[in-house]
Amino acid sequence: MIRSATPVTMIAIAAALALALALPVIAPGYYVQFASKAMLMGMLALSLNLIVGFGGLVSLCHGAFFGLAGYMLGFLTPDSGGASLWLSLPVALLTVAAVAAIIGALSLRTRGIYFIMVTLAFGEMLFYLFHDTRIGGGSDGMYIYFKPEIAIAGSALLDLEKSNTFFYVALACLVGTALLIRGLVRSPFGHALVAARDNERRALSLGFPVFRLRLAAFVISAMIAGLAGYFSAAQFGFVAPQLLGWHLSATMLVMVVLGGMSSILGPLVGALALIGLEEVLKSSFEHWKLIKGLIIIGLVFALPGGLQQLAAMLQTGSSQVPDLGADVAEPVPAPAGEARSHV
Amino acid sequence: MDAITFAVQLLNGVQYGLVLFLVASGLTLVFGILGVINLAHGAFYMLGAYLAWAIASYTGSFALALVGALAISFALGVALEEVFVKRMIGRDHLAQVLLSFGLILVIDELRQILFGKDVHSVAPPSWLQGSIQLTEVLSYPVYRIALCLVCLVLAVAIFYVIQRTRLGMIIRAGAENRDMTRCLGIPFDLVNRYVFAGGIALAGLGGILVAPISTVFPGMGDGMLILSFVVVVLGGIGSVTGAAIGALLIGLTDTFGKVFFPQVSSILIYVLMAGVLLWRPNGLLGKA
Amino acid sequence: MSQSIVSSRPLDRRRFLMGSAGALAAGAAFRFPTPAIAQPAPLKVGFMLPYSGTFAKLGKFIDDGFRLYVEQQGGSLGGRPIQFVQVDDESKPESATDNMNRLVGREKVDVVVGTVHSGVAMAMVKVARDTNTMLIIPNAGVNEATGPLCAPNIFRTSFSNWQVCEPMGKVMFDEGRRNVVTITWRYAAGQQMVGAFAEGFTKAGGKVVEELALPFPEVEFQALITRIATLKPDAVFAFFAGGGAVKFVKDYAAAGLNKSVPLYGAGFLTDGTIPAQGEAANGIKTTLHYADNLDNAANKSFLTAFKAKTGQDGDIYAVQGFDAAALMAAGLSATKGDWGARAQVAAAMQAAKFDSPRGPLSFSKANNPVQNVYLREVRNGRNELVSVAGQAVSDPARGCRAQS
Amino acid sequence: MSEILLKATALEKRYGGLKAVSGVSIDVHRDEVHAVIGPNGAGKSTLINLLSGDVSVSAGAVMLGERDITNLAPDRRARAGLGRSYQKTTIFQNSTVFENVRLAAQAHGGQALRLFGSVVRDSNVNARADSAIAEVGLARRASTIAKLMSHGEQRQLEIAMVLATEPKLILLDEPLAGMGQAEASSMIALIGRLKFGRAILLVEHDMDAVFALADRLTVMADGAVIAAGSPGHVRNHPAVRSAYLGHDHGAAA
Repeated sequence: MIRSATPVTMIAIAAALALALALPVIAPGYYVQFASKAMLMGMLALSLNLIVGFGGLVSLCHGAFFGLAGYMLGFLTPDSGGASLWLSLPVALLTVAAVAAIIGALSLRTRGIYFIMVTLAFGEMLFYLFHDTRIGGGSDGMYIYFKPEIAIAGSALLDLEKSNTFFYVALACLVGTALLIRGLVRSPFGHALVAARDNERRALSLGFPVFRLRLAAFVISAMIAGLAGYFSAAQFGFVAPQLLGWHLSATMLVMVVLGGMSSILGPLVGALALIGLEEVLKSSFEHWKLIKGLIIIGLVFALPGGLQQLAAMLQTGSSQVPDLGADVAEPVPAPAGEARSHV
Repeated sequence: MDAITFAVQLLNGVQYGLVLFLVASGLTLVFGILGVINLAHGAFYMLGAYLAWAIASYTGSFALALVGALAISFALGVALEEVFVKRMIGRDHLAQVLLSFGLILVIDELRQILFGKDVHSVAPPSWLQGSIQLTEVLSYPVYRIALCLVCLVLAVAIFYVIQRTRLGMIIRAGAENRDMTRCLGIPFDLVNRYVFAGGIALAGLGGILVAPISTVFPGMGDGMLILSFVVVVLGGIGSVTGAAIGALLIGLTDTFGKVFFPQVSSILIYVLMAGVLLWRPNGLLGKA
Repeated sequence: MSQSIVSSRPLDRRRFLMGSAGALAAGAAFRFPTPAIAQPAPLKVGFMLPYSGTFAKLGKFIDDGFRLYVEQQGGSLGGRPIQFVQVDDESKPESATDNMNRLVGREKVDVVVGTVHSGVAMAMVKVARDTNTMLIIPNAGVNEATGPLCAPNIFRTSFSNWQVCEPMGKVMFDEGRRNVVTITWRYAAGQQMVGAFAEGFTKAGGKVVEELALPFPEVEFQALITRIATLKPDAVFAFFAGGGAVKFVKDYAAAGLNKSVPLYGAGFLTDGTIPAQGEAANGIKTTLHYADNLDNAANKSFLTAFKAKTGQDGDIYAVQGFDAAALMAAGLSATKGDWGARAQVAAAMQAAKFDSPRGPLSFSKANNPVQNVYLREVRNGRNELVSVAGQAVSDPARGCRAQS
Repeated sequence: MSEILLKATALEKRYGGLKAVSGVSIDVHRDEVHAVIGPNGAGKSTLINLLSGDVSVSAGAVMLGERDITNLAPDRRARAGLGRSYQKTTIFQNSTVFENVRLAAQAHGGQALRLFGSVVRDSNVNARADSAIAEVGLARRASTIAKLMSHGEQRQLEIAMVLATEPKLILLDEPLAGMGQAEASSMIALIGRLKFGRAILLVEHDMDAVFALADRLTVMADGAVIAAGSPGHVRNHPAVRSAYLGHDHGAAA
């Protein structure tokens, strides 16, 4: 199921963490902001992988949870100053959880391609809710003029207006998310979730409540996406309906697949790689989206295992192409072994 | 609301629904028969409209634009099936989602390179340009009525092909049981190719026919894609009859929603969808 | 136009120093070198405009208008050479903060010029306020930019939504329209324009029967046009722009309503869209701070120069870009090119008065233009001047606390 | 007679107009193997699916002990004490034997879905997994990846998974399918041991196995029960002979 991290991986993680801690000291301000943004996207990819990679559920409404939490921060921020993080963050996350529970309860009644279409449609429903009605400023979006305040007993603890402080808070959230997902995947819950992905019928007949299991994973994943959305809205001071749209959800899927779904940190690598690539492409090519599209198509055909597969291929020289494997498994797997036709 | 206004709004709703049906039927066929989810469907709708605009403004003839854009859409469908989609059959849905997302980006950017990003309008053929006087202040454009008729004829044709012809029988059998069809010696690869190309052509045709009453603009495919998805989810994947019912439901809900509940009109169709899903998770006519 | 950041190579410090040394060696040794002799450092102007998407043409014209003015001044303003950096904002509010940060944080521009889309402009205003960056808005009319969010470092050379629509209320009442239906997109610009019109119209004594709206940028108007036919008002006031304006005007005519219920609107309903609208646009009356056949010297010479530079006919967007450069020149001249003296620069810009191609132009305490608003009618395929609907109209700048 | 663990009454399953199962009543006692036989298409698999909840019933009732489980979903039936194997082996191919069984043991623990804490260190679960593996005789293969084992061993593993959920009643759907002679006889021995303390409903085509294992027999044809009783009674029942000979010669072989 989940391989233990090799020493090489451990060293790489430690080095990346050290680099991240030092970044605000060594990099100019713009790149610190950029890194904060990239880390929030990384959280988003990590959260999506909980249900796509480990749950086998391809959701196209994750962007909606990301955006919804941002809007909640917008609603909770007064005109005169920042909202209290202690209040606004839980409210935002609980709202996301409630909405995800409703959407999940409806969509998880369906399977496979239906699930994709239904989550897409519900995500767009939220998009249109914010786009077409005046709540949250309609298609104009909404401005958040003050970042949330982190204070204890009236004295400010951390000042998110400082981009370095914001960076460290985002980093802490990212590390926390990674640890949370690692914990979940190794827990009984995670094992049951993976079992339901691999063989839903068997998981049911063993007694796992697959629907509740998936719903819980869906809601947890949505809340992490909401956490990323909350801080993203705080960083940019603006939320727009486009944040809820399915293009963001699809981009998140690209990150997940690019990084590789079989590991916990893969999607984070995918997110950082994709965002970095976009930044480079944007400033070098007029038609960078064409290149991005071609890269995605290439990924599907040549590298369905993502960057991990690339690394493995470089190591072993093999180029065996596995499938993405994150689909809702057929209820009954192929018969095992060399079953003879029966008498 | 008096009777005649009600009738006109009804006509508006039906006309909108018919166009939706045209586009969504392509989507539902491709899924039902190939088992392939195509998020780029809306992009082909947009491309059809741009092709129609380009040909119409070059030749000055709407008829040529119709034929030309349709032929190009179909050919594109054949080519894409050959290069990409063929390899997608049997792959998991995630791969299909990503492929079609990549295609959207590529098609959108290619359109920008070929046709630019401006908003255009296409003139209907001159003999369809007038309006019919309905009340003392209101006329109804002839082209919209013609559009209704064309969509109706196409809908009947689609049903005829599926229910009454040998091709339709193969298509239905294929949707029912793919392996069985293969065993019967039916050239399944060929069927796949033409169904996919036909689906793309239907999306393109939707774009072409709508071009004279809508504007041709870059983002036009996105809204249509989502609506088509809702139609397919409502009607049941693979069911053409379901798509017809779903499309009309949405056309009417949207039109009357705009009149009676203008603030929430665009949410109404999703409320409708959620309601249907609660009742029948696989759509109105979907297989359980 | 490229989406990339294109930056002409800045004079690097080393070459700058060598240049000064060369001047010294060339026989000027007994004079102190003054800034006037040494080449002053270029001023970095960041264009954040839509170079792609629906508003791409508008962005290009603003860009061209600005450059035209700078070229006319020999490539510098107030003695400072100008260097340009471009960012395509794609008219996407969700990437606006990011793009603005890129200009201010990474490119370190001295002034930002942008943009067309109001939502993007709002995000730019926010960053400009946070970082105290000089911002000149060459189009977006969102009232807040020179209202509650006004600041000494934020200028506008275009209009406010209120400004161009309020005068229409009196015009329509004087033409005998009493019961009017309004229709627009349900977004800030639409609501502000329709709101300003309703304010002027009800003040004059008219009545708005119903306010119709549909989500931005939806273009399926048929249901609402049928609704208008049911209501049978004296006239309709509409605000749409770009592709939506084209389609609305055509659908309105196709439904036969233009014969019985005359259509009025904000100028954008027929600005730059008449070729696509064709006959359907004939007779539509709109108000705007510009008309195609304005008969003044500044306009004539501007249109000639713009045609010579770009091969295209200038319009209000090009004028707004042109005036943005003129406004900067006014600020820089007052301090002899010292952009660092921000307070003086801003004061001089606010006090600037010049003959714009659109007519006399000055600025309010909130840094919004004070200008004439014209009533135009579509005839012969262009927006021809009918009358001056409002003389030297100034936006009330509601909520602006920076007014001294 | 010992306690009745499963009792189904007048079960019916309709697909459209077609009745796949109609009016089937069956019960299974503790310490008993109750076999269901019949020609292909008789409705045996549908019956098992109705009992396990994989397929919903159109009419009739299913009681597990004193509890009415007719409307419970499969997972709730499993937690109520009903375990099953499938006709086609359904195990997690890429996991080891121990991982497979541990998963099953976990499903029946008090903290089946605990969000935190490692599965690997739950000693109660581990102990139950070990004992289920031992019971089917796979102790030496505990750390082997499932897909690398022989077909017979995979079927043993599947049974170990069922055992680990501590079922009162086990439904076995053709456990001998696809097995060679040697594998089959060890499986027959295993099933014979399993019934003590539990109850087993067995669907099987292999008549030698059926008559070796079954305490009672129910014979189905065309979705209905045509005979029931002791092996001796059923063997000589005229309806059974005609059903097999009339419909499907091969199946009785």
